[in-house]
Amino acid sequence: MDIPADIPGLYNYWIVVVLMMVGFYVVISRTNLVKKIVGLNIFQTSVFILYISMGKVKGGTAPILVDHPVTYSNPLPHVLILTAIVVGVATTALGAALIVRIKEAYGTVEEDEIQAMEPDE
Amino acid sequence: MAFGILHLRNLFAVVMLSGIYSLLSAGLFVTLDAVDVAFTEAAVGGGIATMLMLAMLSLVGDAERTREGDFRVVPLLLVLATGALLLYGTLDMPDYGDANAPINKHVVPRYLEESGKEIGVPNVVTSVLASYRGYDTMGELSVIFTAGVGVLLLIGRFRRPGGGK
Amino acid sequence: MRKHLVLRVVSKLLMPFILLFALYVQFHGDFGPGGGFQAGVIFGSTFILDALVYGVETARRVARDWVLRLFMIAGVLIYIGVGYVALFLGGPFLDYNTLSPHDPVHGQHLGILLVELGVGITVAATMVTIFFAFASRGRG
Amino acid sequence: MIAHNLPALQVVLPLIAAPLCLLLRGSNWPWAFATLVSWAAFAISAALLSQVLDSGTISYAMGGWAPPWGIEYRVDTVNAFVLLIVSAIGAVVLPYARVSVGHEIPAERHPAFFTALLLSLTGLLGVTITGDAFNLFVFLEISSLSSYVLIALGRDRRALTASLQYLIMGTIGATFIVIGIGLLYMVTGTLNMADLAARIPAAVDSRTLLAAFAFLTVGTTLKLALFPLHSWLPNAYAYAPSVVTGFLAATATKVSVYILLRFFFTILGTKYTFERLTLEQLLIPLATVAVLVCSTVAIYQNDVKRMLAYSSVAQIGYIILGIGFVSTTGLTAAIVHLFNHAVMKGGLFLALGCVMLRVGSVRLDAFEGLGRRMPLTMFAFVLGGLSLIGVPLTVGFISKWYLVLAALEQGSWLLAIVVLVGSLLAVIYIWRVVEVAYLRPPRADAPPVTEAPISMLIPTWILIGASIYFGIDTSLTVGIAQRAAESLLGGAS
Repeated sequence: MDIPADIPGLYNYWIVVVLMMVGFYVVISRTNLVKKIVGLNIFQTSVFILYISMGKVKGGTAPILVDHPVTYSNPLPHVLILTAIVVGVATTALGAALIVRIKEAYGTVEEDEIQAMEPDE
Repeated sequence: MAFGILHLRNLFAVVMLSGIYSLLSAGLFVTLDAVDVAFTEAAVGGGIATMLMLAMLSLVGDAERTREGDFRVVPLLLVLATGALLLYGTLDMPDYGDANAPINKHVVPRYLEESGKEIGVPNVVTSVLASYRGYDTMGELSVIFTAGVGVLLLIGRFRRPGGGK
Repeated sequence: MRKHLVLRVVSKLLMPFILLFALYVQFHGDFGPGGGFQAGVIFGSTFILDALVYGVETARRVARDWVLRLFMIAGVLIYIGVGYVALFLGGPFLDYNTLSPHDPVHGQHLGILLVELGVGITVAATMVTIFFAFASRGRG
Repeated sequence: MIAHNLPALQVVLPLIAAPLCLLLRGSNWPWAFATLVSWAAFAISAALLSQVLDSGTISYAMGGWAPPWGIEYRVDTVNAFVLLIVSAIGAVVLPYARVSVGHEIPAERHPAFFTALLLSLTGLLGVTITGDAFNLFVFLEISSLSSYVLIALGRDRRALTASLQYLIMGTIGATFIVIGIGLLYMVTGTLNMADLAARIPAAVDSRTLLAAFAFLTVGTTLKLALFPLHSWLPNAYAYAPSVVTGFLAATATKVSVYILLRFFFTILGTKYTFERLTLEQLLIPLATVAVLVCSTVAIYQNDVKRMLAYSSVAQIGYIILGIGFVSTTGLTAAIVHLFNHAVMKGGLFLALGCVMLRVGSVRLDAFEGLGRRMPLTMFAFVLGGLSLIGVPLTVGFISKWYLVLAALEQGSWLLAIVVLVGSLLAVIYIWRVVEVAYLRPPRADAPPVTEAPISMLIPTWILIGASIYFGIDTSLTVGIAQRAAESLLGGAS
């Protein structure tokens, strides 16, 4: 495998990385639990874009077979991401349910306020 | 878009923006030839997830408390380190769209060439999803089922046993 | 929402079409984009729309809790069941070729169809269940 | 036919049982059904282990598609042993669950509770048995999602925040693992583990591989709560229902350790992980700090469940230390400690569950005078504690013995001393409980307390008994661990 001489060939990945890091930052820096979940969503969606970018083939078309030979993009990442999207929404649903319960129990969804209410052992 | 989420305090707007973010990425998926994924992302990320978040917001209120000194150094450094690592990793990645990248050379050709004969379904994504890697999809379904059971356990309504059907 | 006549009429008109589209997506997944998962989401969204327009309690009368739970379970059982059937027919788990011993391609078709059906059913039921759980919370 | 399909049945039996369990009514039926299934899973894993020991690695192609196109289940000595640990703990914990869950969870939620427990078992077994990197992620999520739910069901409201914190950390960990798997896929074009292992040597110079490696490392260490990333674990274990703590403490982190072993040794290979990147130079210091710091923190806890949770983080330190030695002895110590820690910690948490049932609290002052009033429970706790310390004739001693041997093999006196200091710290925190339970009289106003019911005592004593038995007769566990260690080191080239 050669080291690519043309950096522009990678720009797509770089954008993804930036998006991913914004999501990640939201997750670990915010104290509002709702925002944390949203950040998690962005983080995951960006990972999806990373996977799908991998599978793109220049000049390719969607991997639905037709009679005349053409180039297809790689279907395997698509399959993986379909699965991952579902996993992501499942996690979101659970997180949201937990937040609702937390709000009911504490009256707030701010992490630091909750911590102030529960003096640690 | 994503930066907006970082700064907005109104959670309603944040959730809407993240929904739009999902829809935009769905558009991106179409340009990347991943029509199936785009369809799902639009329906799930833009639709269901947003709706769930809104339903949740209606229960927990939508204002994030403003606070001074919002800028945090440690998480930022952590994020920058992770990002730098990923960028470093991208340096040896095959070029975007390169048909000769290992991922397009090893396992996948069999799917593209044989699935027409072995499975007879034109949409390769469907045949990989439901047959070659059908077991993954079963796991995925179980994840959804787990989430359903979990949400029921956490916030669902249960009738007392003996209280009829 | 009782006052919004336009909303009620429009949603009533839309619902059959959404359902129809869901079915199309469900069974057309072999040829174009789509499949059980997407169809399930769309199918589920009809009920969610119903709940949004007419209120959750009305929608819950249409889709009873225990019916939803039953469907949630049924979908998973269909998928895993196909796997077990393949097992009993002598193949490895989930081997659709065994479903139709003389014509493997036909077996594959059948397997994919059933499996996608299972996915669709569970996804739709789960989505609606989750939404109802959220929407009814705080209303007693 | 059944013998042939054991690898699939190991996972799909509890998987199909989960939705069926939700159909059952009342609380005794779901419990009985789940218990039966867990015993069946245990029988299957025992059969698998003996098959593997007799005839070597088993490969099973899901859907009849040959790997790397389809998903493969691959059972070798290492994961057969982990499967046995997980299913054995499941089989012991479930009988215990009837009374304990009846006490801690509202009755109308029992079917769903046992469904979630079965799903968690399925997920853990699925992660362990699979030979496909992405399939691993899917089953990891089944087990994680169900454990978030199970933890949140604790009666204290802090269980909710603990669960959400675990959810966020766990999802970050899982997403990191997905990124890592994606990058591996990018470099090699395959997701099958054996195929990956064969194709990675061609790409060792790739910077993408390095990034993949880093993400996998961070992701798995988050999941297994290695020292700086352990913050979710103590709360999660402390506030979860007793049964859940017993089950997860004994299994979940063990499976994460297995993921680490699988990625480092089988997929990336010892040459890459340890010779080229010298990961041990990172693992050993972290493990040392984990042992020392978390054992010390454990001493200052007033909630005994939390104390044991911190002790778990320290024990994970021992396991990682064993891995860090990258020698047969070190790995043997790590793998045998997977088993040993599972039985003793499981036993200890179950004993705490008995106290919770009768006294209603596991804070330290609730233990006053319990030595007389719940003699069997407390005696089990003492034996488990001795094992945690590493007293001879217990399993804890065996693990530490091999760890010290491995340290000395490499001429590292310092690390051998760390292991001993860790034991001394364990003496202190166990003694605090013993002192309160045996030497202090019960408070005058304390309500009368009786011994825990027999259905909870028996599982507790099975685990505690195992931690004594396998401390005396080590041929089985150490033998298997040694073979597993050799296969990990030998299989990677």
